[in-house]
Amino acid sequence: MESINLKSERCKQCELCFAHCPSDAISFSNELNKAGFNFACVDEEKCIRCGICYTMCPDGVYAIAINPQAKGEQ
Amino acid sequence: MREILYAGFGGQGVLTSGLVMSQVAVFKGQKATWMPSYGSAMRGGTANCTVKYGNDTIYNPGQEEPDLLLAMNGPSYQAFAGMVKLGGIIVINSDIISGELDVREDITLHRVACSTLANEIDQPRGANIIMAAAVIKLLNDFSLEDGIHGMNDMFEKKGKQKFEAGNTKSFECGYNAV
Amino acid sequence: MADMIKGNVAIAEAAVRAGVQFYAGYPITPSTEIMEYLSGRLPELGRSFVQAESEVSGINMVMGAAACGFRALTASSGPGISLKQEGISCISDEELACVVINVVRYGNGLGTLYSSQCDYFRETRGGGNGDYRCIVLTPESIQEAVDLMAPAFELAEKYRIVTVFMTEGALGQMMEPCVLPDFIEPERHSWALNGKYTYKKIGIFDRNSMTEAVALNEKHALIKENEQRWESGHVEDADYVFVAYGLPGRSVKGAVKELRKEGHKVGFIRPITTWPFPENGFKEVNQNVKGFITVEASATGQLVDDVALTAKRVFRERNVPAWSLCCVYGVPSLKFTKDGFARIMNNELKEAY
Amino acid sequence: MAKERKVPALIDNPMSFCAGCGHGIVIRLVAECIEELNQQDNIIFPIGVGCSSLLGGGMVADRLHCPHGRAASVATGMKRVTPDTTIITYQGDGDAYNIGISESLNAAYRNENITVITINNTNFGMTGGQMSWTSLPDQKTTTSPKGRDSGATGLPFRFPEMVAGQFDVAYAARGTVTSPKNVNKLKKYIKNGLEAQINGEGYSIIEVLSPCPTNWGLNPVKAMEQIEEQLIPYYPLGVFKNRKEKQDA
Repeated sequence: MESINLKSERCKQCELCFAHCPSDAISFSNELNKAGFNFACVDEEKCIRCGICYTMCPDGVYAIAINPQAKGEQ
Repeated sequence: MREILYAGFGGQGVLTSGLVMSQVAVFKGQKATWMPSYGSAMRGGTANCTVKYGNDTIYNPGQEEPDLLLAMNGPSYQAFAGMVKLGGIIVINSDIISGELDVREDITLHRVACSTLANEIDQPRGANIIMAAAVIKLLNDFSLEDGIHGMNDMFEKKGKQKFEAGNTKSFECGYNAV
Repeated sequence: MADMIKGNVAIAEAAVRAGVQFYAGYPITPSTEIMEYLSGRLPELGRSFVQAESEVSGINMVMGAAACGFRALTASSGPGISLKQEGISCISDEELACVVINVVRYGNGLGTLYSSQCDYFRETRGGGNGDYRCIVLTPESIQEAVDLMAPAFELAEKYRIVTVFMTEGALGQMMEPCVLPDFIEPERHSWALNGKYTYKKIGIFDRNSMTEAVALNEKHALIKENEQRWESGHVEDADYVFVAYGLPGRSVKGAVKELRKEGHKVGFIRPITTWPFPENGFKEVNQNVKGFITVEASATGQLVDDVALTAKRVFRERNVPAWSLCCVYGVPSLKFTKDGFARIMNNELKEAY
Repeated sequence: MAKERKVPALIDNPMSFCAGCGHGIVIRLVAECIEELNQQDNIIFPIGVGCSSLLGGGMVADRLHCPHGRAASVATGMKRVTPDTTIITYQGDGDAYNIGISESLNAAYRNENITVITINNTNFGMTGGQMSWTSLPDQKTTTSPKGRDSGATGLPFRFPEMVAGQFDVAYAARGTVTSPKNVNKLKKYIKNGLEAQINGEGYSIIEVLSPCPTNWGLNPVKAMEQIEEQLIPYYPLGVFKNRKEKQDA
């Protein structure tokens, strides 16, 4: 299984991931991260692990891991 | 310490004449310096160099008061004759500097037709060596043999030993011309 | 027996023997022969030579090679060194080591081709923007020049600083015999960029200029303490002490010798480093000295400022006057120095300070 | 089947670029290529002055902050003394094409074996959006407030095409970061440029059309659209000089 992992503290809410996500899995938190942005969140049910968010993110927020254990720990 | 000023048109070989002098002195274990005029003066106008040699430290390698002036053309004579030390020597290229000259009374003037001599001995490019030899003879610090050995040593180190016979011939010619 | 050799050629060969791995530069009279010589010599030894498109580019190439930990060199003259100041300032800021040769020619702007010492202020004050200094070496002869080339790099590397090798047009163009130093094979600096991220310094952002300024001052103080070089003579009993460097410094030694013979109590200090200025040489001078006299190849008198400031530090209780004998360009003759001295003795020449 | 996607360790740090700035994407692509070519312990970045400088803060690799515009010359010095190290200049259009046009052109002219990455966002980002030589005709900037008057200030030029057309270089291309498809294509260009250097083929340049949402006064998504609509028609994407081995193939 693939997991999608986020480093939310890096998000600057540019919304490029949101604009390109093919499955409308991305939304923005009501909370602020340390930098003061409403950081991106992923709906893991809708997410198809295509990696487009990783491709379009300028700030290294996203990672896709192929690691069942890690998924289990979440 | 000796000071000699070699002056002429660029291309007449005065810088090499001076270099031969300095290298002969070094060859004989003395100290020597060679300082040229340079830059734009090298390309066209006048060229000159000051050579100093002797057994003592040479403090200032630049021109002060030459014991001897070698003037290869008229403008050089006009420009530098007045700077020569009291009782000094001037050697002129009489192929180019001809006619009446205003000569200081204390100066000994030598006329050497170096281009004519060079052609006579079939060394058309040897005029500057002829003059270098004449200067060495007049200053009387080095023998004919020292001069030839010092010169040939210099050209050999520059990889120009194939001219040795011709240079030697020119040197002997110049040495005997004064 | 050593043979006659041209200053620039001897300096270039000495640089090769000091282990210079890289040269980049742009031709300018009277330094060009250094570049011409190295264009053949370095590739022959498997080292690198680049004819850069500009002085600016040349110094930046040197910065790149120096950053990678190799001995890198450039040479130029007056206006060419002006163009290099941006790079020299940056190399100083990054604390890289390199040697910059300035074969000084006379003049402002484009200047002329005459030999001179008119770049004294620029070289001894850093030259570019900022708060840095370069170590400045000023040889009096071709022999001293070749002997100073390896130390120029050693000093640059010891302190991670730029060494300016400041010579004069006349020294670059003249010939005299010299014994060339032996070949050395320097090691690549341990702090070099090697592609493996061992050099942690970063650019202008995320840096603490306050801390760096303190460190820089400490470095400069250490250099001043340890690296002053000079030659002096007859200073212990001198009424007047001449100060001159480079070829004028050598000429002045001859004038001092003659003046001594004539009964004048004169001495000389010849700075070999003009930065750090050889203050320690002044501490050996007769406490009752009546004045210092610089002999320098500039129109305005530049060295005299450092002499006056140093005299102020060393002779705190009294003002020791300083005169400047300026010969504008070329090498001052012995007669020039002696005539100048006579004018000072006759009160015909006003002191500079 | 999804692929593992992980920001390379080389640049896995917070970077201080503005939100939606294209630099972050390009840097990640460069780092990915470096990892794939196994160069992560064999790389030096001469970095330009401008927003490109910010790369220095987040990168875990040898890098040197070059005087403004001079990265290609610094890279030359580095490459000549360490020919086996991969040298990548990272510059903006102001750095490489305005103040550094001489150094940039001359490195290409020599076919210096380095890789040049230029981020072209048609203005000077770091100093607040002044006109660049790559600003489009009529583009409003803080030094062309009424729109760029090309009659008085010149027409924007196309550097990769220029060096591809005039000089003997190994590889020249232009890409952009506006869509996943374009990002993937850009990565291929960057990889080709690096391979060209590693194989000793000579100079490679990859220009990237990149958004500057802050100084363009647009949100990041709109800024990407602006590239598609206005920049690409003037600055075509593609390869202008291909590697010899690729042509032969």
